[in-house]
Amino acid sequence: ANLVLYTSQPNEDAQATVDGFMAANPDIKVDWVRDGTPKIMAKLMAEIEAGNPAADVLLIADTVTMERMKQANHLLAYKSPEAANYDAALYDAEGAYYSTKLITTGIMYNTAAAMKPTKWADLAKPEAKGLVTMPSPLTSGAALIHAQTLAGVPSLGWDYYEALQANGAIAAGANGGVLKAVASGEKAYGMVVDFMPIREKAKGAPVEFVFPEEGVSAVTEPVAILSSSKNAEAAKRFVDYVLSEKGQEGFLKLGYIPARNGMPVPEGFPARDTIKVLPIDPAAALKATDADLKTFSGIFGTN
Amino acid sequence: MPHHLAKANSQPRWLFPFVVSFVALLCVLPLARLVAAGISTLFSGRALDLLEEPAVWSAAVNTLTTSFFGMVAAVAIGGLFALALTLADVRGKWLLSFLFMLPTMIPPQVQALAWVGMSGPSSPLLKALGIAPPMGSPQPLYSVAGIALLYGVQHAPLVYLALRAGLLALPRDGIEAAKLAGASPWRVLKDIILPLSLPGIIAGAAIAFVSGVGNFGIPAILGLPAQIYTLPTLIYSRLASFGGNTFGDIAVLSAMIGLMAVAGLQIQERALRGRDYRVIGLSGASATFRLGRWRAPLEAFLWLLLFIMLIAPFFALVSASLVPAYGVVLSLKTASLSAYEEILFRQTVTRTAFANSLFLAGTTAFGLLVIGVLAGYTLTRGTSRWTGLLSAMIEIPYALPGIVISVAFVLVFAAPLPVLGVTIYGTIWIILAAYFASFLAVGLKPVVSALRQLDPALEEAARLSGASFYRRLFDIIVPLIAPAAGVSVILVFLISCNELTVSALLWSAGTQTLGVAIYNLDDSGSYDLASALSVLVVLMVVVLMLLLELMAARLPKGVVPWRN
Amino acid sequence: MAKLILHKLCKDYGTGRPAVNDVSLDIREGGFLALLGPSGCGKTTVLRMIAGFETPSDGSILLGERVLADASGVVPPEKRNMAMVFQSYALWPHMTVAANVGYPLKVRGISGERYRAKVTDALKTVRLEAYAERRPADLSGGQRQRVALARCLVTAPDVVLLDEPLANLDRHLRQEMEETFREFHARSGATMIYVTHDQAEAMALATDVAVMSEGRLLQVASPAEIYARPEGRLVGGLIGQGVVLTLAERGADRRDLEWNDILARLISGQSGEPSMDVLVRPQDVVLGGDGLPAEVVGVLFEGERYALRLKLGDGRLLRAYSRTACIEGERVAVTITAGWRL
Amino acid sequence: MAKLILHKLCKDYGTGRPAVNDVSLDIREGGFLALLGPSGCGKTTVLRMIAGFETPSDGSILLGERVLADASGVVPPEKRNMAMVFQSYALWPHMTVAANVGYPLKVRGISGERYRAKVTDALKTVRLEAYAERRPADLSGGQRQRVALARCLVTAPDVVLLDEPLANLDRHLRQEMEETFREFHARSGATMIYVTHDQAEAMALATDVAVMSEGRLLQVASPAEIYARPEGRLVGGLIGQGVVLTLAERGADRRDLEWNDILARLISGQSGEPSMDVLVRPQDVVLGGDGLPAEVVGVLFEGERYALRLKLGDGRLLRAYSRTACIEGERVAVTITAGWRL
Ligand SMILES: Nc1ncnc2c1ncn2[C@@H]1O[C@H](COP(=O)(O)OP(=O)(O)OP(=O)(O)O)[C@@H](O)[C@H]1O
Ligand SMILES: Nc1ncnc2c1ncn2[C@@H]1O[C@H](COP(=O)(O)OP(=O)(O)OP(=O)(O)O)[C@@H](O)[C@H]1O
Ligand SMILES: [Mg+2]
Ligand SMILES: [Mg+2]
Repeated sequence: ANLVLYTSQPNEDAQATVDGFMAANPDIKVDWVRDGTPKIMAKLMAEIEAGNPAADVLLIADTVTMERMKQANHLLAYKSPEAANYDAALYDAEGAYYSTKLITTGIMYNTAAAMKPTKWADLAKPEAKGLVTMPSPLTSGAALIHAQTLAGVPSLGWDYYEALQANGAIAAGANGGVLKAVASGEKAYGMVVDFMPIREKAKGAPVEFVFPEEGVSAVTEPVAILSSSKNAEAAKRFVDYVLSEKGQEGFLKLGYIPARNGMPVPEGFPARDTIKVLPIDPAAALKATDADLKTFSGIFGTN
Repeated sequence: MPHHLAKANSQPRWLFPFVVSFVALLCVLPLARLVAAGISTLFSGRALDLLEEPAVWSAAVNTLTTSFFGMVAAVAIGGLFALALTLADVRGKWLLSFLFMLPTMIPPQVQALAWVGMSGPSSPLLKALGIAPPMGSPQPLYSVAGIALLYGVQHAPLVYLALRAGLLALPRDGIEAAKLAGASPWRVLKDIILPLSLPGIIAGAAIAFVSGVGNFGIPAILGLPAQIYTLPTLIYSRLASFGGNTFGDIAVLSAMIGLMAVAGLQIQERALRGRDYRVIGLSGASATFRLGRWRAPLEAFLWLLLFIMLIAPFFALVSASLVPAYGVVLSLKTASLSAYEEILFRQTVTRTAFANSLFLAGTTAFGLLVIGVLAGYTLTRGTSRWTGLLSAMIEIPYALPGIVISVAFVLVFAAPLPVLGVTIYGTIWIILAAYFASFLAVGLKPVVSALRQLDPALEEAARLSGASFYRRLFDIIVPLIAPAAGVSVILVFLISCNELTVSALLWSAGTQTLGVAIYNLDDSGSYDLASALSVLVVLMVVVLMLLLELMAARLPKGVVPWRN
Repeated sequence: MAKLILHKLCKDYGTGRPAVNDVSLDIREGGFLALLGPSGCGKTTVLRMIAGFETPSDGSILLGERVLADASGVVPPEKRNMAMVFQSYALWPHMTVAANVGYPLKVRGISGERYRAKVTDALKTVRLEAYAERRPADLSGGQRQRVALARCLVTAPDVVLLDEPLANLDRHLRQEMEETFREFHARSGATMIYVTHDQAEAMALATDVAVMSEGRLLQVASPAEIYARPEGRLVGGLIGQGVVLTLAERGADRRDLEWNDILARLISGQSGEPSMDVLVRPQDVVLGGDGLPAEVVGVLFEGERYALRLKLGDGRLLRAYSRTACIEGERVAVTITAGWRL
Repeated sequence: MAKLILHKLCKDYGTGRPAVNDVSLDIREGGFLALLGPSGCGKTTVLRMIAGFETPSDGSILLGERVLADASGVVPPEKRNMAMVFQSYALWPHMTVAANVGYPLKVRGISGERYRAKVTDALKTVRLEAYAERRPADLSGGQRQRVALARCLVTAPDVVLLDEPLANLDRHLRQEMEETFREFHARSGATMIYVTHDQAEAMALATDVAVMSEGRLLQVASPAEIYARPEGRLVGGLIGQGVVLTLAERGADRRDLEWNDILARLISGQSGEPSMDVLVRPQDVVLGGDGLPAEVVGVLFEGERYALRLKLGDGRLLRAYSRTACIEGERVAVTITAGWRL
């Protein structure tokens, strides 16, 4: 049977990744299914519940979700030889999942906006009153990790979110919605994942992206093998491939920051070492998820 | 020959069991499986916890209010169009009713975005008029009223279609008798036309209400910024944080939606109970009202509505497909057709998606016509006490958000089928099955209301002519309810053609649908491609409708809803 | 073809009053039964039970040996080989006139030349050849009724049910159609049941006449018999245009009364005496000569003659015919040549 | 109330043959016009134009000074204050019988006690008090027709249009309803137009009778006049049950012919001679005595009498009545007491 990949990467990216892998491993055929993280997870969980999961490999947004899968024993521990080239914080010590790239969340703004923000705190200033939008952690995995990350920064914390709320910021939908709101000029500022505004800017959209001074949060699009996989060997080769230099170059070409050490950054990004990535512990984050969501909802009045 | 004796039932013996098992297999079984999956939650304290969450209740209340007022708006708009285009001497009926089909074809999220764009700070229209609100000003559409309004816009064509068939069956002489009794056109409308077309109005209202209950795209875009959750968006956000309780949670939330649907059905039954709509001695002639000096204003109003509902969002869609990136102002310089090029010639998925969706929509539409006629016949002519339960079972899947249906279908069909040993999971057939379950209610409603209006003597005459059940079904019943059957086919086709949430979880490599393709493009930031594909879908529907127009002469009278 | 037997037939629509109540009736093979009765007495309901559209609440229907309906079940209408003209016509609005008429043939698998010939024939009998391609909605009331007629007679049914099939036709067509029924009946030997309000029609066509009232069957007899010897006040009042006089019984032993019998009882009635009902038909009330004096209280021109209402000295009303005009208030002398004790 | 004038009225449904063709007719204030004619001749169409449901293709309709319809436009039906019994009844299936009947009152703003009283009254006249809460679908054909009647008579319309209002009623109800019409007419003074196939009904009720055929108006006259002096073959054949004999003209100058005139022409007809049409009604054909020999070729029992068809020696057919039964094939002698030259 073909190797089945469930991924939340955008279409073209998923196709490129699969194409790259198949070129490197002509004996393996890959079927892939692409959808937003919540949907792909719903599908997978339903399959697991029905006792017949179709996926072999997962390549989805964040480590917190992977951690949850791991704790439910759905993931296969595999020690990839490529792990050596990665920062230990970027993969699970038991080998259940490996980060493949860095997708940071920073600030985008419409070029027509009066203020040019440089740090997170700027969004709480009076100039930005009523002009800020951000994705909701309830809809977007990246947004949840972002909130959990900023909440852990002493200078920001949940107080920062309270200040934003008081300043008329809204939290809704996913990153795409933020991009549209800012690009169309409905809002001036948004918290958003890096690659979207950078790509759009290149296409001529009136937007800018900044990596705020305090640092950015990152999701790392980890890859993992399902413990139920009947294609474990091929799956392992897939994991090795995405972690390999070749695979990482592929991500680079698509406009993502590779997770592997010693790789360059894509065009439009500042140098890798100038980007300050704020740390997060997946296991702790997972444990705190419910409480954090409650806190967030408490502040923004969502549920 | 005493063995010939049967109960005086006018239907073959297999019919009721067939309908019941169809409904049981496709509607009841998946939902039961979902409940079973969440059963531990249901019986642990978790269900109670869930019901104690104020968020759940406010979502339930929001769902009810938005769907209710959305239904009111849809009935108002759709009813106005149906009355004006079937009964009044409005000019340009053909074009008006042709175009009025199309708003359903614009995906809800696109419709919502277009409206936000139209009325927000970046609105080209408002900018041109110099009354665009400043950046960051509150968006009035981000409210319960806004959601309800868009439900109204999105679902008005459904009401129009459901009502139209009923209006066509109105007895002309009944209207004439009322006129001669001295009733002004307004009173005739109120006392005769509306009550007589009540089955159609209620069918349309029910479709509109239930569509609102299950809608995800509009509250996602208009509700979330204002922290207004409805049950579908709540379910969706629960799915986002997938945990051990998720199935239980969505089972509980789905049950709430199911209860709403059943309650709606009860109200509907109550409204229709004890009344008789059988048109005695159906004449086949239809009535018209001369509007006189009201005609021009009414026409202008209809066109204005159509402009707001269809033309403006469609232009938003077209312009989004022509600019290279979101937020770029469309001008001759920035416009490019590269998105179409990409979609048509480079993306192979487009072709697959068109083929899949056409296959799915066509098969569902015609399959459900057959089943809808059979089930409708059972429900209206049958004497069984179980018909009420049966129609509730049919109603619920349509009311549930597509994602719940698809989770339920994955639960049932992910494992190989017993006995056969093959699995339909991962093939197009599972999507088809889910469509059958989801849209049965839509296909059924117009047919049921048409059957309610039918004079039973017409069928009796056929029976006495010796026509067996199948004969009279084909020769008498189906042609007589042809307008409703046409409506049913077109409704189901339109809805399943750009359906998203059911197929979202059920598709796999090679079985993408148009809805999935558009969503995926949009979700991954290629708005231009998504818009281009949406435009192409609308154009495809227009082409299909024109083809239908060409065949219209060979179809029974009234089947094609934009012809009079 | 066989005898059609209704046995203790009842039908209750659940309105409290049964629409048909304990009707037992044998219609002999190839019989032509006219069913008479006031509006709402259950005639249509009886036909509908025979056709199989309604299940009897009680009783049974047999066609020869074959049970069509009883407590255990019913034969569905499509298996009964009957034909019917519906009171509301029940034409199919989506079919042309020709297709309406030809449908029973089509169902029986007749097609091609034979089909066309039969349809044309049927349309010719009802004088609608020119309307074959019209839709029912574009026809006049009488034309619709004729289409229903043609559809009913196009096949060879065992039983033909006619529910006021000529109500909307003019006299000429009516006569023609009566002729058609007679021929059809003679040719096909079908059992025919004919509901009508027109007694002349019923008498002229039927071999048997049944009279119903309020769901019950009152009398079944041949036309001449039922006209000459009606049983009971109800039938007597219903058949013909007569009036019913209440006269002293006083040992009358014959049912046929003559002028002397009547006269004797007319002039010397005492209250308290046992009385009897006597039916007097207008054609038996002769004006002129030396009869009883009476006053003309109503005159209706009927074309052929005048229908008079007369008041006798003691206030009793009579009906009579006159070839010449009378004026209201005129005084005349009347003789009653015959009466029938009910 | 005022005179109703139809002026050169035409209606073409686009079928090639006009349904109504150049009909001009004055109906005097408070007149009661019976409209007779074969099925499909355009009677309903005339009523529908008067009511305002159809726009005349040509011609105009006036009520007194008021133009109801002409080339420039039409007054909508709701402004005409007319009432109609539809041939198809046109009851509203979603309303009860009482609500159907009361609707014209409701529209006129009558409510409360007065409404109830009027509705109950109207239902009583048609003998449907007990059915007030039923739906039309649960009524018999005749009951439906009576609801339509009650609805028509419940208000005080200027013009009442009746399209075969009694076709489905039995003789007794019919007579009662005729009485009701007469009363209503006398009380309200409304102009009434009455379409019927029953000539006795038409003659008994109407002050004027109009005869139509194939869309054209053939003759308008009082009932007695039109019966006694019909104009032309068509009217002659339509009114009454007579037969039309073609006799040699041979210098006949009077239109009333007697036995001698007829006899002379009956026995010595030569082909080639100019001929005339003579209407002979069955009541003028007397059996017995020393008349011409004839053979009985048809006998129909009609209850009151037998309707005979007779064949004269030269093959001509006659109709006659007989109080006693005859047998087919019997030879009789006939005298024709009167004939009318058409
Ligand atoms: N809507 C229509 N379209 C075309 N032809 C019609 C229409 N309505 C009636 N006709 C034709 O017009 C002629 C007159 O019809 P109308 O209904 O006036 O007849 P009528 O005198 O009332 O007959 P009847 O006694 O049978 O009711 C008929 O030949 C009929 O076929
Ligand atoms: N569907 C029904 N539900 C309830 N009552 C009914 C129904 N159909 C008929 N009836 C009642 O049953 C009685 C008999 O009706 P039926 O139609 O048999 O009368 P009928 O003799 O045909 O009268 P008509 O001469 O007026 O057509 C009537 O009183 C009628 O009101
Ligand atoms: Mg009847
Ligand atoms: Mg007519």
